[in-house]
Amino acid sequence: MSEQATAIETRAISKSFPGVLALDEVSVRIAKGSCHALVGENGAGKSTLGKIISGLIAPDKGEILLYGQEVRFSGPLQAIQAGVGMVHQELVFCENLSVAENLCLDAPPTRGPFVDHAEMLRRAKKWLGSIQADVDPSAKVGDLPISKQQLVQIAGAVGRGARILIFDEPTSSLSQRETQVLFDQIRQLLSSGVTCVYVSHRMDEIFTLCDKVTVLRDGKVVDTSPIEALDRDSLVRKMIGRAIEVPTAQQSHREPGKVLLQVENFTSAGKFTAVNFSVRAGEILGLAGLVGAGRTEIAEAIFGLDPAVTGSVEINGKQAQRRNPQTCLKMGLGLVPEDRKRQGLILGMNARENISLPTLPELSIAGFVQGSRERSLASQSFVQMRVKAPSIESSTLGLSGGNQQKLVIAKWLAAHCDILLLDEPTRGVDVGAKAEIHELIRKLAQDGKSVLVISSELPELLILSTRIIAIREGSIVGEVPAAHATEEVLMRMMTGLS
Amino acid sequence: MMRRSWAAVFGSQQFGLIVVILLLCALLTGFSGSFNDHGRSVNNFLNAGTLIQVLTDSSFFAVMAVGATIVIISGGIDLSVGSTYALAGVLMAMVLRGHHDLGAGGVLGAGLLCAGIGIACGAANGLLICSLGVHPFIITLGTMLVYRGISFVSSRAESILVPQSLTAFAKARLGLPGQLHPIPMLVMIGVAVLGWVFLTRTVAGRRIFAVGGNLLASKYSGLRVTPILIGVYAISGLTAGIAAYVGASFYGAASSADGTSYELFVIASAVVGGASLTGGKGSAISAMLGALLISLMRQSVRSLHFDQNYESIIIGCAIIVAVVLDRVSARLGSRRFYKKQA
Amino acid sequence: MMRRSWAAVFGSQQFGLIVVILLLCALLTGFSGSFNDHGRSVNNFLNAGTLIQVLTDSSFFAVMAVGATIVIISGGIDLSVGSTYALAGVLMAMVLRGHHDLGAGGVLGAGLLCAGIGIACGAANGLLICSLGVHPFIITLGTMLVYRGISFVSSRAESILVPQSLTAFAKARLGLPGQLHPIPMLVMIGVAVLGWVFLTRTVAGRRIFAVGGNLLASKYSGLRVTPILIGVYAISGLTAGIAAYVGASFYGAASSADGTSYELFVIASAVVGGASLTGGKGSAISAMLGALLISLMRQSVRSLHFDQNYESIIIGCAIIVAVVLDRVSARLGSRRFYKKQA
Amino acid sequence: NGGDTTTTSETKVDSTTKVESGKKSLTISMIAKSSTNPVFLSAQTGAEAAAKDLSAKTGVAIKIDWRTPEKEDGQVQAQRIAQAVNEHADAILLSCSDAGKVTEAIDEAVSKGVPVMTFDSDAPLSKRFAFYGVDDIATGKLVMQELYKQLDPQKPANVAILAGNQNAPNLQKRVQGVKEEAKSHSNVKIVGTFYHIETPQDAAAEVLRVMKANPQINGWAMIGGWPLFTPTLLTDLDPAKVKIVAVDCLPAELAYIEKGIAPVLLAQPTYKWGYVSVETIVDKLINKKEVPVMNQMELVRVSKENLGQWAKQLQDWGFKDIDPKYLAMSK
Ligand SMILES: Nc1ncnc2c1ncn2[C@@H]1O[C@H](COP(=O)(O)OP(=O)(O)OP(=O)(O)O)[C@@H](O)[C@H]1O
Ligand SMILES: Nc1ncnc2c1ncn2[C@@H]1O[C@H](COP(=O)(O)OP(=O)(O)OP(=O)(O)O)[C@@H](O)[C@H]1O
Ligand SMILES: [Mg+2]
Ligand SMILES: [Mg+2]
Repeated sequence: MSEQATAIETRAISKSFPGVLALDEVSVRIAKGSCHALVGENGAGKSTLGKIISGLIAPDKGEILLYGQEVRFSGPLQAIQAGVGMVHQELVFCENLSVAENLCLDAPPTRGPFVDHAEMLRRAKKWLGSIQADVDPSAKVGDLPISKQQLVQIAGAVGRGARILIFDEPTSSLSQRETQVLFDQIRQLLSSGVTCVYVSHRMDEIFTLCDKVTVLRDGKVVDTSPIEALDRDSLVRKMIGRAIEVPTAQQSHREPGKVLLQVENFTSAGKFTAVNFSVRAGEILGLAGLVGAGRTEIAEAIFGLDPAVTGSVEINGKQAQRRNPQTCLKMGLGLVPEDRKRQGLILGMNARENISLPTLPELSIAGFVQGSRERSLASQSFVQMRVKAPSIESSTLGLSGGNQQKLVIAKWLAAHCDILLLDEPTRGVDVGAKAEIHELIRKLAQDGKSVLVISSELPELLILSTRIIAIREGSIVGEVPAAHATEEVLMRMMTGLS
Repeated sequence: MMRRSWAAVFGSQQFGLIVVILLLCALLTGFSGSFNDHGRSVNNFLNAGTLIQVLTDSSFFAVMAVGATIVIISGGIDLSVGSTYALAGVLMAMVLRGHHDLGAGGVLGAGLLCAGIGIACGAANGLLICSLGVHPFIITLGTMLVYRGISFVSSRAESILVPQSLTAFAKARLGLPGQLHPIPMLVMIGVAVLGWVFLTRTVAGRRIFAVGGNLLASKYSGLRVTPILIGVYAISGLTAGIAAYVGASFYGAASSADGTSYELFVIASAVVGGASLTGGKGSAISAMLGALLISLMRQSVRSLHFDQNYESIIIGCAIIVAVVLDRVSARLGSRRFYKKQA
Repeated sequence: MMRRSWAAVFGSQQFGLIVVILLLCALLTGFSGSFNDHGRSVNNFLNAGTLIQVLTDSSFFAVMAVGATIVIISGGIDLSVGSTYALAGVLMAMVLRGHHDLGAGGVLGAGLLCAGIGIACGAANGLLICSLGVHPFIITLGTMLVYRGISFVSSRAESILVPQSLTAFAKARLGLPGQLHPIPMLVMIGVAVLGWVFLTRTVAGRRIFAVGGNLLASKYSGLRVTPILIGVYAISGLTAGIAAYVGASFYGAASSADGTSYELFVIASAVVGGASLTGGKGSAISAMLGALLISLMRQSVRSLHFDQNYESIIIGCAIIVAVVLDRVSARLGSRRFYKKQA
Repeated sequence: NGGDTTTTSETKVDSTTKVESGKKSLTISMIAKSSTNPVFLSAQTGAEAAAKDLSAKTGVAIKIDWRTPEKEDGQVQAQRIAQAVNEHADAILLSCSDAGKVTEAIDEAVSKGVPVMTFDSDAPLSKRFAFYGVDDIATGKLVMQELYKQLDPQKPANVAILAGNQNAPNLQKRVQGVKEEAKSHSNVKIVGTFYHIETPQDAAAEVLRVMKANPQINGWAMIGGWPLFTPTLLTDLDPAKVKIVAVDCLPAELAYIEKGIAPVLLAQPTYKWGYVSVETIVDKLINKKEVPVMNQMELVRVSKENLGQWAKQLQDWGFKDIDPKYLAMSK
């Protein structure tokens, strides 16, 4: 392997943003045809490095060599032309346009002076098909759930036929099946000589896919080694400077108390039908399902965001027929939404203001926000969640994806809800913080709260939940107590194969 | 195929607007009375003269509204169109001052001159917006004052007559009987159709939607945003130039007061036509229909013999009601169709 | 601590604006010449009279700009402020017609009346926007026409004198010598400071930023958007009412033409003061400074004895230059500070 | 508005008998510059009064159809002329915002048999049959002459011109008149021409602003009365230092004469714009008389001497809000 030609080399690249040194003299060398992992805590600088290589941002210092030639991209277009593609961590699309148009934005097929729509659809279909994405190319991107958007994002980067591909957490909202398809595709690309850089917080993926690993910490390269030289624990230690003990099974759960959330005969046309379940105090109920199964829709409907839903919901023992987010909050039910950018954060506001938003009335006297209480709440969340940001006054826009996710969780933990619906709570969060968040969720349950967790990562559901419900195409297809649940059992229920 | 085309009609962006316009026309036909023309009873509203008159009145607005809709799709706003209209008209009239008979070449040349001035004004807006990184509201408010000022300084508020041959062209009857002047109407339709083809069929048009939909995503996809935006404002200027050419020719003169406070109504036409001020959404044909609707409402105040003093109250309410009706009927239209399908 | 306060000054939103305003004042002092007052040479610009005059001129705008900035932060726009200004002034003057001496209670009552009319107009805007789901540009364009129409119909364009006691109040000297009238200036500062406290310190203010920053995320955070938006437009109406009260009292009359075409300049003041038309960003103090800057530019055209014919060209350019300078100096200010720190 | 619809149906019947003779009704479309300007509202009042008087006298039902655009816009006026023709008006009475823009439309109306008369602002190159009003250049000159009389001929006179909307052609002509007249007085220096938004408050603010920048100003030639509709300058200008002469004299301005800040105001008898014009149209169309093309309107010089009479006159013309103390003077 080491004899192979180098595809990308960065030499002492530095990049700083106001108040942060995101990259500090980073030098890496990525062999042609290899799959090179880039790992590190949230905010370590992985995305920044990826963006620099793909021409989205310019480094302050340092140089980039592509196949031994120094390149200096003045924009993404040149990078695309040089054969560098990137699957972005943050899904940015022209949401007003169709999937096909988004995929062909840089160079749409034309016939004469006009766009050739038929050819564009054909091309989009082909690209989506190559990763077996079940997405309608003429659908408007804005109407797609985030998981589908992620598939579109991948299809775009892969389909363009780039020779160097940077995957920045491509699977953060995909479930196992889609992930598997993606991996097959990546392996095929690798065998045809394409070079991949792979960023992920999921250790299993690194070990199944990658040849070499570079660990970043605080913008510096701390290690580059072949995968064979590492095991899970040593890699984690390199990333966060300490080991984490991973609880393999549930620890002592307290005895479930009274029912806090009861959903009966819940139906919303085209989304889900006849959903019945309840969550007791002290329980953590996991919802398993493939992408598009309708789990998000169920959670949002409970939180009063779906006007068309029928059926009954009881919160804290009280009927809640006409719900909206305000009444739900008042009754002690909160929702951590899955899309941090669109639903979770107000990017124009700083970290402190985002954290305190749902709890402002509690932090104020006579309508005036008590600055000191607000600040202490925010600082506390920062410590608890290990948010890496210059300060609680930092703009959320500049935070790394994982750190943004931590703020969303912090915001809802601060709201002290009795019932918490968590939709992909650890999407993009690093291993250390993930363990921390799991611990917090368990503690909530210990304290007699009810938690509902939606996650596309089966291992996460398995170690967290006390009970797991599987959803397929909008219906509950099975329920297993955590003690009997395995990935296999769940997968079978989720996919409907026996 | 048949079904698909019905879906296209009922579900189209234009459906709501067309319904509202037809309703208003029906109202006007019903209530404006009729007169006796050589023994035949002719409706006061529903006759070629009045209809072409209404279309002519709206045409100048409508042409600019097509430009405005393109700017709005790109996520911007252009407050300078009224002033550009004045400047293009005044400068053209001044260049032609003293010429009496232009000939076909001269008529064409005058048009190119006017359009060129419009493009220059618009491109200047675009350049300033992109190079200074200041919100288009401020830039075009500034140039609105500047262009108006330049047209005043050059003409001293005099009304400058344009050569007869231009008026002869703009008022050509093209074989229609009587005093019917279809040229402004045809220009309006032409510009709207061209704008529609440009926006929906060409690469540049789609890129404008992309930039307005999500600037960052467009940049990530390698689009060069600056030339696109400069182009967008240049097109807006161009439409103001075209409107100025037709306007000055049709009315026979240009002055620095022309187009005063048009900007808000031009933008309103585009928005009534469904353009979204947050960018990424809009249609050239709908913008034209929007302008037509606003003109029709003005006409109604007169045709229905309302008290003129209440004109601005009536029009203010009518604009709001029109937008609401448009959205409602668009929704009903598409729902009815989908119900049938199901 | 010391460092932090310097950072606050250099890094603050206001820094750039203040630099630009001071630069302009220096320019005006240097170039506007001086006159002879009882043997002492007095600078034409730098004297209490002129300074308070400039502040007075800007105060009506500035008060409304504070309201506009709040609307803009919420992601909206309010084109009806000029008409609300006219309507509140006219209705108040009509109610008070015939009264000569009001007494303190009457002066206060008149103020409450004016403010109440403003709030009603604004709340109506907010209600329409939320209930119809139509873009505020269209709704407030509609109500701009409606409110203007109502004030015209009720006053028939006559200039209606207001009772002497109101003028006596608005022109109270508060112990200052000569013809110095500080009340409008004080009202302006008061409104700006209140607006600043409201926006930065209260729960309601914070929620306005949230709604403007990301409507969807605000809904997911359990904010009730409708009452917030209605409140926002009511505040904008309130500021128009306050401005109308001070304006009509100060000038002694109200007419239905008052406030014509103020809307764009009021919005421009807010934007010059750093408000972002995409929502989520803005400051009350900066909006006031923005209005002050625009007024100063008008004053400069007079004080520097430019050819008045070029006024609109000069102001147009100056607005653009001011925004650019503001952004540049804000950036320099914060950069200089960070360099020192590093 | 049901009443209107019936009147229109009457007109229809007549339009058939039009060519014959013995018309029973006459609809005059009146298109002034701006429907929110008080001077045109008073012209409307005058026209309607004339219509009433002359209907009684001639036995023909004369109706004024008010179609004035809200804001000044020559193009809209041209459109309204065409609309009036479409809707079978019998005559058009017009004050041109932009002579160039309406000339074509006037000629077209005339060619379709609808006679046009202009008032206040003329379209001299058009086929209108008559004009009634003052000459704008002459008005400007008169303002300067009157102002000159108020100033000390021995001392330098620094005169500022207040001119409203920069883009209004008739105002530019008046400015030109003021400047031409100023040239004939060696001690008069024009400090500048100042434009403003045409509202009373903005105009008053503009005067104060200019005074601060140019404290040497001792005379204001105002070619419109805007700032005097507010009482601000009554207190904020010193009558010993500054004199004003302005065009227009509406009720709110009378105090300026009394206090001596504006010793002379040149009133346009705007009511007569409507009254006399309608008389002229009736003379031509019903009485079949020859009417002269140019009909000069005289400005009324209002000063302390005739203040009471003028106040009375305003009241007769339908103005309200006239301070009773001025009305008392007329007795
Ligand atoms: N546009 C920006 N403005 C300000 N700071 C930024 C910006 N982009 C990145 N940063 C900062 O740079 C650092 C590195 O960010 P980056 O996004 O590269 O982290 P990451 O390793 O990708 O983290 P994650 O695992 O959470 O995605 C972070 O501290 C972040 O706050
Ligand atoms: N190809 C598609 N085109 C358009 N809409 C789709 C498509 N696939 C799914 N959807 C919509 O998405 C809904 C399911 O969305 P979503 O992916 O949020 O469900 P989920 O179970 O929460 O999955 P996950 O949270 O894993 O993404 C479907 O009900 C449907 O409305
Ligand atoms: Mg990242
Ligand atoms: Mg989901």
